[in-house]
Amino acid sequence: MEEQISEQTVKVKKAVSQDLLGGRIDLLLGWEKGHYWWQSRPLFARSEKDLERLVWDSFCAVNLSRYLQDELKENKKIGVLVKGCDARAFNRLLQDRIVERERVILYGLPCPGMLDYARLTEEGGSDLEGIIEQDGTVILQTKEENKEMPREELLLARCRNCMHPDPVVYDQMLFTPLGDRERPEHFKAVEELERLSADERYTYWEKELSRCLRCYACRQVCPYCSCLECFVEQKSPRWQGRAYQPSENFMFHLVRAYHGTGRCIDCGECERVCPVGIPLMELNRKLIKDINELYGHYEAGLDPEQEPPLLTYRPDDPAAFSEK
Amino acid sequence: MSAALNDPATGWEPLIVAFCCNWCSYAGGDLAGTSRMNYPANVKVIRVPCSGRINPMFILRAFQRGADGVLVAGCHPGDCHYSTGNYHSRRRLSAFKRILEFVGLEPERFEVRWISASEGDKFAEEMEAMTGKIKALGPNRKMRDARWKSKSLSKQLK
Amino acid sequence: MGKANPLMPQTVTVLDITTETPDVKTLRVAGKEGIPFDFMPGQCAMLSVPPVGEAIFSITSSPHCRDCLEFSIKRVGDVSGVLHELVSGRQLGIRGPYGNGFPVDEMKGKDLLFIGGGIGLAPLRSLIGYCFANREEYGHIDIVYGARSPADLVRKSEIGETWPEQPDSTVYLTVDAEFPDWSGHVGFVPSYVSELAFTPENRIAVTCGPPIMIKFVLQALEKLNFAPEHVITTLEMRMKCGVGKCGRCNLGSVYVCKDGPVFSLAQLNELPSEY
Amino acid sequence: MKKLLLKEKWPELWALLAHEGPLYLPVEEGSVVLYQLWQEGVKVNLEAVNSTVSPKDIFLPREETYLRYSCQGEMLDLEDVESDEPIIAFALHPCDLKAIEMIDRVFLNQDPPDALYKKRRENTTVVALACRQPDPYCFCGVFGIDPTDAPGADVMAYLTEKGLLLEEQTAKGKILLEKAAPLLEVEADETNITVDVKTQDFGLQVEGLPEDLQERFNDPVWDDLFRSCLGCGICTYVCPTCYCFDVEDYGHEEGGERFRCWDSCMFGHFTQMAGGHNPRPSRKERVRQRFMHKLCYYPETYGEIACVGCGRCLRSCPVNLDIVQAIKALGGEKVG
Repeated sequence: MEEQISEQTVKVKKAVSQDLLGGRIDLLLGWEKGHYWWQSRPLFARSEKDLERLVWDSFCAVNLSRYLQDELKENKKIGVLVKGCDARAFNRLLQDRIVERERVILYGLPCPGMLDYARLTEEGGSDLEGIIEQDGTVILQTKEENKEMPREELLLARCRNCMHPDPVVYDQMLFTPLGDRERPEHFKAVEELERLSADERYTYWEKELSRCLRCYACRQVCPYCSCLECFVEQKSPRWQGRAYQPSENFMFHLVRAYHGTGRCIDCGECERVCPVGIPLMELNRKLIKDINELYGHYEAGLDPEQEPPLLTYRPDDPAAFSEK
Repeated sequence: MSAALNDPATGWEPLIVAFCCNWCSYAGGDLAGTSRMNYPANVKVIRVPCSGRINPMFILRAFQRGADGVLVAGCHPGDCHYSTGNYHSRRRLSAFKRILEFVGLEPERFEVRWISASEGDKFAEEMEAMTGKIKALGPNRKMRDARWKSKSLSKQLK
Repeated sequence: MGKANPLMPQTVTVLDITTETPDVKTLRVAGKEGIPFDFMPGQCAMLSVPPVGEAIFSITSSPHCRDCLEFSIKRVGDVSGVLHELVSGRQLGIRGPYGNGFPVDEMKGKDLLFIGGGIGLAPLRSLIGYCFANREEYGHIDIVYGARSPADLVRKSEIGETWPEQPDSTVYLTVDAEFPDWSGHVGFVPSYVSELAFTPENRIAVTCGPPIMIKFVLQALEKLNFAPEHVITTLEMRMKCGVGKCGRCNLGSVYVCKDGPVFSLAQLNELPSEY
Repeated sequence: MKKLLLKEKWPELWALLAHEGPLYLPVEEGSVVLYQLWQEGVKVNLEAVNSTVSPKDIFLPREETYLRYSCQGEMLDLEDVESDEPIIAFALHPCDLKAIEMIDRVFLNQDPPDALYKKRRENTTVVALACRQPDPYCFCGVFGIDPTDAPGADVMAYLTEKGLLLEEQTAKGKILLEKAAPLLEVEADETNITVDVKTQDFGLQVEGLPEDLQERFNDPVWDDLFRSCLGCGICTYVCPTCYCFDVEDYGHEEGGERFRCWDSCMFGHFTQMAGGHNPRPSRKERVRQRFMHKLCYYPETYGEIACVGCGRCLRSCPVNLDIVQAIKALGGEKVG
């Protein structure tokens, strides 16, 4: 897989370099390696030299569509490498008219899921030296002996739940699509919480949210959080206080999640970036699940032409309260 | 609410905040009043132009500042003064009610009701029913800001 | 109370509030024994009205006034908004004084040129009052002051009567455009300064006003050959602590709240231009 | 003389110390380790090298109320809120203590001292824990920090196979160990408690960097370095040397409180003025401010780079725009 990945990187470079060096795009958003083998970070490539650093591997978790809102202010046309979730994020931005379709070239990358360093060290120990990937398995290289694991078990939580690994919107698909997946356990965590009593649920959330630092990484990384002024910074009325009280934690997290009703693309970036491990996707998925149950199946970001469920209605809609 | 009324030791009474649509439910409340129907004094009515005006932050703010229950009341679906406001709020508030319950709020503490301008009796009944349910549940502590102190009664009467 | 904790305010009472212009009011406040603390011209104080919060304002009155502190405040935000609504008798919180103040000692023996625009007269007024109170220490005093319109000129009685009557001093007023009730000079402050062609010899210029005005005044003074060391201005930044800790008002390693807000142009030229 | 606290007696020590006052120690919650108040049932983790968020909040809490106000008619009453509890900070690593020393310079040594911070510092007994093996993110060696020694601590602790070896370093530390005496035993074997902890250095060479940066406020490097920044506050909140704060009121016109809480220079509203002007309007200025503060402004005033190489920003930044990347981009690398 190591070889395959490198091969894939070569292919990606080839595909984008024509457009970048030929002047069809001014900027390419891709990934390059960070300090560690388990980190790949955003690359803003403008030249052949920049492109040398481009990689496409199992750690390219960062969603690059998020940068379009700002970068389109400075660049006429931008190329973006998109995984399945990044493409849905792009659709989300299109739907909110944050980006113009014709100013972006999307290079589609069917995504086998990104690996989770925390999972890798859980299995391979903290002195894990590296990994080798071979069709669907990962060999963990430790100081003593190597350990082989199914790749699927080492994915980021969000990727284990991914149903659409292939980009749903693209100008050029770079590899053979992988096909949609069934994820029967998608709502499992939500259902488990639903089975608890109201008090148990409250205790659970009060504790989980108590770790919140209010760093707003969940908001900054989110493809539906594109408001010019967030309610958090609104001054009059002042909705969000800065204290770390439970009441303020609930205000932020409930409103943040609720603003994603029918708009959350289920990419899990918020949960991935949360430095204190708050299970944000349980809130987001609860809303997805309820909207599906009440107003019909809807997956945000799949089809930008389909109206988001909270922007429309039917006269005979059901309600979650008694209408007598 | 005065501090005394809110203190369980001295005879706690629930505080219910009711956001009422100007065109139907608020008028329904008026009718209940002018028809001399009794409904509990625990309900503080806030008039809004339409149930579609309700931002979920209003509801959270009410709970933060000591509401034991929150009710949103609007025109019956199909009767919205702005034609579709309550169709939208039905979807939004349904989603919001579910997420409130998901983080542990008892279902009885947040309700939505459709009450028309002619349904003074329904207005009074709903207020009665909600007050009864909240009384049975007891004071709400969830999402309430422990730092919030009730204002003195004299200031409120101003 | 509050001695130990520099963030802890003391209370003062509003003596009165005067409306200067449509968006500027002057508050006079005092503690039980007059001014709550000693200060120098150019220093600031943090005023607070809970639950709205705190904001920093420059002290407008001159230090020789011991009865009260004055603040000329333009309505721009939450705190200034609520300060405008206060009535006399009402108490508010105050802490300070903060900042370095104007270099009144270095200015001794020099001719002084004060250039103010709009609400920028607030900190200058404290200094002008100080210089007039210590008149023999300073040379000729010129005051150039302008605003958008005659209605926007603050401290009208002082600029119109008190200051022009002081010995060896001149007041030049200007407004940005023609107005029916205005017979004085018309034009922007920077160009008026150029027109008046002040000489830099033995003269120190002190300017305060909106950032755009300051920018062009500095250019005008440069053209008139004022050395950067002899041009002084004050900066405004968002502040929370006032004592160089909360981290938001720095220009490089310099904190406007404690190392400023008064800087010479020479100093500013050495600092990052992040203001 | 070092004393040994056997592993099986650790919980007894926590209970004993917690009885004296708030006891902060590294607590594990899922994948996260935070310095939290000890209470029965928490999962203490002394093996973790660097907590997810630095323990600076023991001295500079995320939120701290310092004033209560009440208002009746025209009268405003302001009341100091003071807390005088003796605090115990347990198992802080040498790099985090070095960072506290850096915050001390701003909050204690620079006039006027910060009363809230000062009180907490004075009331706290610090037990430092020597590192045995570095985290992959650690690079404290770059800044000359010895991960097995914390001169500023009251008690120095070392993890051994049997338990914790404790050694007093100050009078405060002596008092603490006297209280713990019934649980301790004299340890004859004191060898091998400190191991040579080698952290990586990423090829960094920071000598001369602060001076070099003084001329580089307008360097083109800033035009690109900021691009991947998402504008969240993770780096500043997990960082042990960041100390910016905000002040806010909570309450209504009759009464309430004023508190200060963490704030971050990475946020747009941090420097936003009431009239709308913002001296640092975009992510570029904010990223520059953060790194210039660490690498240039702070050293200009205090003679030392404000980074201790704890690696928290390397671990937590969602896009790896951490201080190592910044130092490298600014040329702080060994030549050759």
